[in-house]
Amino acid sequence: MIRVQEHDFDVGAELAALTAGNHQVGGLAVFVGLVRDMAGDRDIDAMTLEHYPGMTEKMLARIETEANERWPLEASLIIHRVGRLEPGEQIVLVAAASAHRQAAFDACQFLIDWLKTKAPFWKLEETGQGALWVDARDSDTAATERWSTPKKGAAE
Amino acid sequence: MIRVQEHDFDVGAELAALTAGNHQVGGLAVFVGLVRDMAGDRDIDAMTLEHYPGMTEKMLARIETEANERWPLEASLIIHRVGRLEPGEQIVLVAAASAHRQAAFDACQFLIDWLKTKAPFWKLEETGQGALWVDARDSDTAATERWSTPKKGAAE
Amino acid sequence: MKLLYFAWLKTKTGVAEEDVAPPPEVTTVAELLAWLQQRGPGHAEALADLSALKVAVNQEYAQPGDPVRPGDEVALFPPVTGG
Amino acid sequence: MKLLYFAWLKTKTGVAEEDVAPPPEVTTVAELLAWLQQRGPGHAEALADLSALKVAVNQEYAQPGDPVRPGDEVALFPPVTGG
Repeated sequence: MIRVQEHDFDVGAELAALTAGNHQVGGLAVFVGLVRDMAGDRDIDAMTLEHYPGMTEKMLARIETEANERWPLEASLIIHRVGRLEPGEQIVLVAAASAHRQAAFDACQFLIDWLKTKAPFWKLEETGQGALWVDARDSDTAATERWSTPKKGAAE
Repeated sequence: MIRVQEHDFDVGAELAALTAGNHQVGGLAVFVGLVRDMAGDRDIDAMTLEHYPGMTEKMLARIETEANERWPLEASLIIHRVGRLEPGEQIVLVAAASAHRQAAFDACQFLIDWLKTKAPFWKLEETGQGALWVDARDSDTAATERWSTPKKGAAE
Repeated sequence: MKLLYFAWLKTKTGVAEEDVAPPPEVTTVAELLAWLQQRGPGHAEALADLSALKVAVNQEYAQPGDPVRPGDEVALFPPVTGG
Repeated sequence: MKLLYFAWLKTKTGVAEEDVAPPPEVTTVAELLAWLQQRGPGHAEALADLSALKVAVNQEYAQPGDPVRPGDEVALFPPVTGG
């Protein structure tokens, strides 16, 4: 399941709904991304998340499908917020449930790694020096590349 | 923080408390272990988790300390239940919060891998064929060994 | 052809969205970008460094040699930074 | 010396906890285990395969050559299966 939304999400309720009634789930791996109040040496007052409506949902759905093809998942979830967020607020929730924990962990990491390099979101930080578009990080590209295989990728 | 308890835990409330007010946290990685209704080809009606009071807490605290020495964590949490649990119930919650997601993920995996091979818990499964003590899995030992370093380990 | 600009591409071009009709010899992503660089000073600045640019045609990532046609939705944006 | 048995060690010995006073020549974990194998049929069965056994002395994992002393708390259990 994927969702793009402005409002916050309730991690406990989302995870409970994800595995409710499915007694094949032995492990649930989850990642929550939060807004930090610093980036490098810049103080962050807030950030605004822009996205490409339509393509975002398409890419997230494809990333989720790819994870389900690579690992035997019982359930998966991606929720990403857009709009203005302040430090401490939740940005993204990804979760993968499987019979076994390694599949859950690997799929969860894959989901967030691919999301970070393939899903069309952009962060605009409000700092003391004005508003700055965040640069893509080489480490995110590297994190994604570890999942590449000779087979056809899910995106780009 | 570590806790061993009979009663269930509220994942959402635990995670919210873990990162509350800490705006240095950029990523929170979480693992929840659940009781499955099957193990191999056996149907599981329920399981009972036994532990070694005193040593359990000591080992969990040491595993948590070790994770905090290896990764720059803002917060960490291990909650493990004991007593009788039915399929679908939550067994364990581990969480690691860090400025960056890879540290959070690695620490979270480390916590659950080490817990599974070092913390004195034992599972007794109630099956159609009677009560069976669960055998330790070689894959868990292998999962732990990837974290071993020449330096002195936290346990055993 | 509908063009969409995101993040600093939008700031620099000054538009979020525009309808354009490139000449018929513009048939690929690379040719479209070269044509857009001539569209005005804002576009020239936004498109100065093509290595920093991602392009999606009809909501699919596209490479310089990929075709563009009248009626396509073409989006220009920097590398993504969500999550 | 206080002995604790967990999981199937407890089932097979029939006791969760017992106080024992091994002879003075029992000074290591290995010697304690050998002495316990003679303690009765339940103990003999529980301790038949020492390779399947973990030992903690005063709540720390111990190896066969590690010392045991009067007053120690010694726990015997199978490999752990929590999480």
